[in-house]
Amino acid sequence: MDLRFTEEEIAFRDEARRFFREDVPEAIRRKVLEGRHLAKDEIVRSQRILNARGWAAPHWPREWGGQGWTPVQTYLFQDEMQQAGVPAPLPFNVSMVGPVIAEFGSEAQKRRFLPRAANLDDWWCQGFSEPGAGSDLASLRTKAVLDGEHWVIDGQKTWTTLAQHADWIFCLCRTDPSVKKQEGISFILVDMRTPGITVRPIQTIDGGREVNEVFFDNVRVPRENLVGEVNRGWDYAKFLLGNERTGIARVGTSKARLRRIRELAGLELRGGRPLIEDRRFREKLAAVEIELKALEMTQLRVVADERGRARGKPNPASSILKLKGSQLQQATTELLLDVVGPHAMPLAAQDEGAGRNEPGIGPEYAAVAAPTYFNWRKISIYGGSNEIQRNIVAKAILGF
Amino acid sequence: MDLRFTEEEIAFRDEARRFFREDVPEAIRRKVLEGRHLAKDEIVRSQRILNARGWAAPHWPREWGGQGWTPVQTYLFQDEMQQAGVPAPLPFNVSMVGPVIAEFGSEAQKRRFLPRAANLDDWWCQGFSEPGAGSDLASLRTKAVLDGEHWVIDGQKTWTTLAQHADWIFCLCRTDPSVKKQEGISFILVDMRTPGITVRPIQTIDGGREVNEVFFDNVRVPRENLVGEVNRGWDYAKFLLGNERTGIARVGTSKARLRRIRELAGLELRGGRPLIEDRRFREKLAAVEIELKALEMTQLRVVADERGRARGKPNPASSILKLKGSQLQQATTELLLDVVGPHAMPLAAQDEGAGRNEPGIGPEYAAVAAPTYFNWRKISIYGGSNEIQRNIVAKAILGF
Amino acid sequence: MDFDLSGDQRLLKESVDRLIADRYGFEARRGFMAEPEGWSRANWARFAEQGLLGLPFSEEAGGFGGGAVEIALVMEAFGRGLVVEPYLSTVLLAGRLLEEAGEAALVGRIAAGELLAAVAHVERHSGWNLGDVATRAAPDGDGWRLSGTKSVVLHGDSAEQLLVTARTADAQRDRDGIGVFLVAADAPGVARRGAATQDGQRAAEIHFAKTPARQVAFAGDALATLERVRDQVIAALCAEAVGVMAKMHAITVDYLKTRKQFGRAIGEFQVLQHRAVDMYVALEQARSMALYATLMAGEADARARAAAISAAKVQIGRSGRHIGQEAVQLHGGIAMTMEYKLGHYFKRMTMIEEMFGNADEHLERVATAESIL
Amino acid sequence: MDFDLSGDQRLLKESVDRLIADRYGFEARRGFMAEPEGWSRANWARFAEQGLLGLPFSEEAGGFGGGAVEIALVMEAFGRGLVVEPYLSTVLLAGRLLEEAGEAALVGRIAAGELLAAVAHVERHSGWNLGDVATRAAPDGDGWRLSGTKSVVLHGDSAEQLLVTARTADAQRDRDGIGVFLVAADAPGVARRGAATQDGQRAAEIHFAKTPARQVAFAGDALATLERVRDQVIAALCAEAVGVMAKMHAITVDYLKTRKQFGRAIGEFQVLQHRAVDMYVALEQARSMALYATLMAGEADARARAAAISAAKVQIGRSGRHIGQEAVQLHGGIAMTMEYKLGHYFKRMTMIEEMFGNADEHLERVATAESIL
Repeated sequence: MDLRFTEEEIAFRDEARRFFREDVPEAIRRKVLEGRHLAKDEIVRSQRILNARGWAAPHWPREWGGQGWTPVQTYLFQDEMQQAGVPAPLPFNVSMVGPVIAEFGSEAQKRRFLPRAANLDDWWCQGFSEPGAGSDLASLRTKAVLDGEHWVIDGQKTWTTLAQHADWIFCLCRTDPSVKKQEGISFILVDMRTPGITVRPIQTIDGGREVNEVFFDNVRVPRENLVGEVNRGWDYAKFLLGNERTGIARVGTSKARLRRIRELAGLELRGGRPLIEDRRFREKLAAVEIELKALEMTQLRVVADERGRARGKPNPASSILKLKGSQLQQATTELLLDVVGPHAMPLAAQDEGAGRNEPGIGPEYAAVAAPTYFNWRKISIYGGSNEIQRNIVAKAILGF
Repeated sequence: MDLRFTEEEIAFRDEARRFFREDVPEAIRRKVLEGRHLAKDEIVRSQRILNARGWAAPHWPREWGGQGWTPVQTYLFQDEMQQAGVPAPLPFNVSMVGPVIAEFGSEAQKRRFLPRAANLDDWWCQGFSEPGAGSDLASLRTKAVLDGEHWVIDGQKTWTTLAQHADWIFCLCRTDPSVKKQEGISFILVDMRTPGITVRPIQTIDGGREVNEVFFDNVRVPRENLVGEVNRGWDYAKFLLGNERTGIARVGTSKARLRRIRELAGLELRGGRPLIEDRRFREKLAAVEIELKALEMTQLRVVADERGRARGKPNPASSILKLKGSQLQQATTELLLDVVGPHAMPLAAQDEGAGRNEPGIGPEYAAVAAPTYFNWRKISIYGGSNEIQRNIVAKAILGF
Repeated sequence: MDFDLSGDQRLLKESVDRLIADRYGFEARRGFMAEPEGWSRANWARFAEQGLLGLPFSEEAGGFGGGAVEIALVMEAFGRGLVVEPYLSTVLLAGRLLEEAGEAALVGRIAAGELLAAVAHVERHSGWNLGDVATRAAPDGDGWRLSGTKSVVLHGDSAEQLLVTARTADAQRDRDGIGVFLVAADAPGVARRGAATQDGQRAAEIHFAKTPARQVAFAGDALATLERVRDQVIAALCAEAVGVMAKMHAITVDYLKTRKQFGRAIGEFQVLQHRAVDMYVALEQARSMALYATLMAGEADARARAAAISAAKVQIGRSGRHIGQEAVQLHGGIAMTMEYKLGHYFKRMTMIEEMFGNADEHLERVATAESIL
Repeated sequence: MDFDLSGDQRLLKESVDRLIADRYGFEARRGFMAEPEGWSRANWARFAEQGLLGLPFSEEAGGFGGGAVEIALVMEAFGRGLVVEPYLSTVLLAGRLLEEAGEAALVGRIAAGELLAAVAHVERHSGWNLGDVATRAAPDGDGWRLSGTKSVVLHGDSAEQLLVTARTADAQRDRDGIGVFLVAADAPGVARRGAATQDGQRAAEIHFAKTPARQVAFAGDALATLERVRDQVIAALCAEAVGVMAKMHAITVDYLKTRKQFGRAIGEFQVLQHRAVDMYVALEQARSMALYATLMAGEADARARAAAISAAKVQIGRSGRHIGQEAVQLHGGIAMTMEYKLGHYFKRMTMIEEMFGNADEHLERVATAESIL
């Protein structure tokens, strides 16, 4: 038993750290670290830098550019990326549709989509959630009917993140309404420019516009855009969701956020002294840091356990990472509110929520505090809410 | 709207305060305030002092010695009693079996039992819980079969508080196993000296012996000891439980406990300074005091709302009082642990748990800290666990 | 002890409740926020008509002599409606401060709906501490000239008169040497910039460069008066918070009853039931402490008053955060959208938690005081 | 990075696990506690035989050179068994301190199971602060004489040798001027009184009246060495706590699966499921931090080590309290009885939470240090 990283692991970590900090533009990384929104071209630019190095989709099969890393390397890569403020390669491309196509797609689909997904030549979005379904994802109602050489899709998706930027959407559609709900679903790739698709932005309470509704009205999609077999879409979706293991806790992101909080707490004064010198604040900060250190160790234990596991088979421990990771990410946003105090109140200039075009007041870093707090409430809701995660763990430990 | 007490109410409170402090022996009250156990004769002595004044069962019907107080008076009485460290009149007598007999008992039962219950000439205990039932009280299995002029009782009760002191037990017994579980239960009074009754003490983790198992083996009880109608016992039990409204939060007890904690935190040093001057400790204490002040106000609101309510009809707000009240009582025991620090570790001399007869080490007041913490875990379990209380409130607010 | 409302109080409550129910629907509120000042002049006139703008002032000052209970009734209703008009800033803060200074004429104009005023006290590094003042007042003939910058001045952008804290003497964090100065918003040397706040209200940053000002007079020292008025405002804010929390709880319960998943109402899931119950307990505890703050807002002993008000603010902060976060979580994604009402309550609640000091800061005040029990 | 045990570690783990499984049943333990000293000499001999008593000591000192990982394996098993023998006090505390002092002969006797020793450092008002020492040592010829009172000396009643902290100079709470003195338990002027502890272990109060003593020597200053050994003991205690918590969780899960109410296993109630999950998360977080403490127990930088160990103690304290309270609550009344095993784990956990400083005290240490991230 040796709890330290090997020399090779440390060398890899240092290489990743150097690359992220030297090759990814400082301006992009600062925006991430400061909690500001990135423009589309910044995300694209960052991913292409990674892809040029072969690091946009390192976990893909080797023939499609994967790196064949150990779980520890993957962990170190993600942790360094998050700590450096490098935007993660678009998850819809590299963690979701990519692995599904690589595993279940036709050779033609692989050739057509995978290289473009890795390089963000195609921007993908996810067509899973529907208004009526919520946590009961399999109850989806968007239907696809085969009409000659085309699927005809009708229905509505929601919470579609960054659909406004997307070139393609991967959809779960009901293709057989007569069987058990999980058994009549297919996985279909749809060009966003197809007639009949309408994207309607949903403004979120932080003033942002990162999610959308996507409406399908008699949308005709070539038959060959079906992935794998018809009515097997639910299996592919489970495979997709089961691939998210490490990284899900976003320990690196929380570390970077806490570092930022320490920095800002050195700038904000209370009673004439920097807040970072205040005992109560330091204790609150330390309490979060302790939980985060514990989560980091938990994550390393899960990583070490990865070696023996099959791909696409979720480890119940990943539910713990999601659960605790979301709570800690949210805790950091509350600390940030504490730091900025009254200056959390005014809306920032960049924010579109006010319906006015005014510059903000107060320090710019203070203006992101409340919107981040509001926005990050989503972390315990999306990707399987914390209640769903608890159900999963309960089943694993109790068997009910 | 006037949130202050009236002059009459204040006069009543002062009278109660004076009485409790002057007429109930200091030695008894100190034991209560210091968290030590009372001997049987101390409990009896205290209740008889109250009864001599007509205050042992003030909420009973006037003809049986009740005082006809307003809800506010009842509240003030209990609060002062708890704050003064006066042991509450034995609840099995005055809050449980007494009101049931007064409401549903025969005239003969009233004459025979009520005056003796008020004066603690008879010590009652409660025969409700059974080993297999837990929170599902109505699933009880102790059965009573009519055999001529006697009920013959067989079965087992558990968690019977202070049964070792008891002269009588009031039991829920199954008298009709063929109907819905709530509908075949009767309420029967049993003399503890009846042959066939065995009391076995249950030692609790604090080392105390306040609860027991009570076994019934062919116990023959006169037919007239049935209260009310046969198979209506569940209604009487619900009436009994529904009478506990105010007082259930034990705000006065928690106040007295916090006062004691402040006193002891003035004696214990950390880094050479009294703990009570430590900022972190003061903030923890203040946090509990704030919640307790809120609960006191909540209780007053419930009290004010009592006027319009029928007796025996539980107010869902009383579940809040139980829920929050238990949490706060338990929080005070954790503060006490903080106060005494390492000295919480040795067992006290008086404790029988060690199986040895040794004097304790360290300050005497420190020795009660851990046993009290252990023992008071029961508060969120007994009398309807906090989970049951949440179910009750959920039904009231959601209707499910 | 009597928790019943008097006849007048009941009438007041009914009229304010009706006003909110009739005029403050979700869509209507969106309209008010889109008006040039970010709130509705028509509503303001209505408030004046109904006597709300003069409510807290003595009858001599043209008011209606309402006490803490009356203010709490109004504010709880305003919380339910998420009212965006400058009631707290103009009436409860500036108006009450002017009343304390004996400025009956100005108070009368506020009561009549003819004057908007704001109190400027927050600075870049003051936090919510009224005694941490860097802005300076220099004597200038009969009057004074102010120099400094105030931030997060609630509704400071539409105010016509500003009440500004500034030092005439002593060091930045001394209790002595603080004065309150009246400044016309269009006086020379005033530069201000308004911004919406996170909860759809308004605030301003205001610079003073040798701005001519008149000092207002208080019987005692200015800081003590400022703190008293601030404590009364916090009590009012606690009542507003109860309105906000009660709505969040009600909306959530309603959602749990009607939203179906896995073939049944999600409120049938025991886990969600118990969490709704814990929200309810938090709400009732907050309601109780808001009542306590109402009772203690007029307490003469400043230290007892401050401890009680801070205790209430702690409870409101803790309950508010718990209820807000749980309300969002139990809803799921829908609560994150601007189109759905819940998130707007959540945002207002978050700002109330922060306003005039968060729960931690007030806990510290309670901890250093005598026991509130 | 490699979380796998080495071959030797696996063997050690298997042998200790087997020892506990075979010898440390609930009834057997009750028997050990009823023995004259409150624990079993036979077990002690068995520990000696299996090499556990020499485990942490260097091979030169007659030990087996076990590191923090080996100690953690033993202690986690001891936690599962609720072992009452004086392993922590004699081996990990006194033994390690003697080893640091170069007292190879005494260490060898401990390793062989021939000597029981205890460290006396807690005083009436010291809390767990090793640097708060009122007991004084006065020079007396070649040796010293001690005067003062120590309390809560773990297993101090059966110890034959006592290691006592005392001041040779400076004021009660100075870091300098503290020495560690070796005293025979039967030396003149020693008066001691043993008592059981809440968790079925033993402790003593010991008075010293001009008791002759020999000072033991450390390379650096005594307090720094005491603190290092204390931190290593806390790491071991964290491992024990994980054993205790894991058992509480397992017992509770088992109970939820088998206990029936309202016609079904109570583990089918979603509320109890989610609470069992939150206990599990707390357990896994504690397990992770115990591992971290194991990793950092040997850290050379005293400040980094102290912060890491304190961080682990905070997590253990928080998780332990949560798991213990929830385990009792989810069981209901049965958990409150001495006849049922759970309560004994709950009590041990409560004492571990307190030992060497509770979560609040250690949080303060973490907060004043550099970030542990």
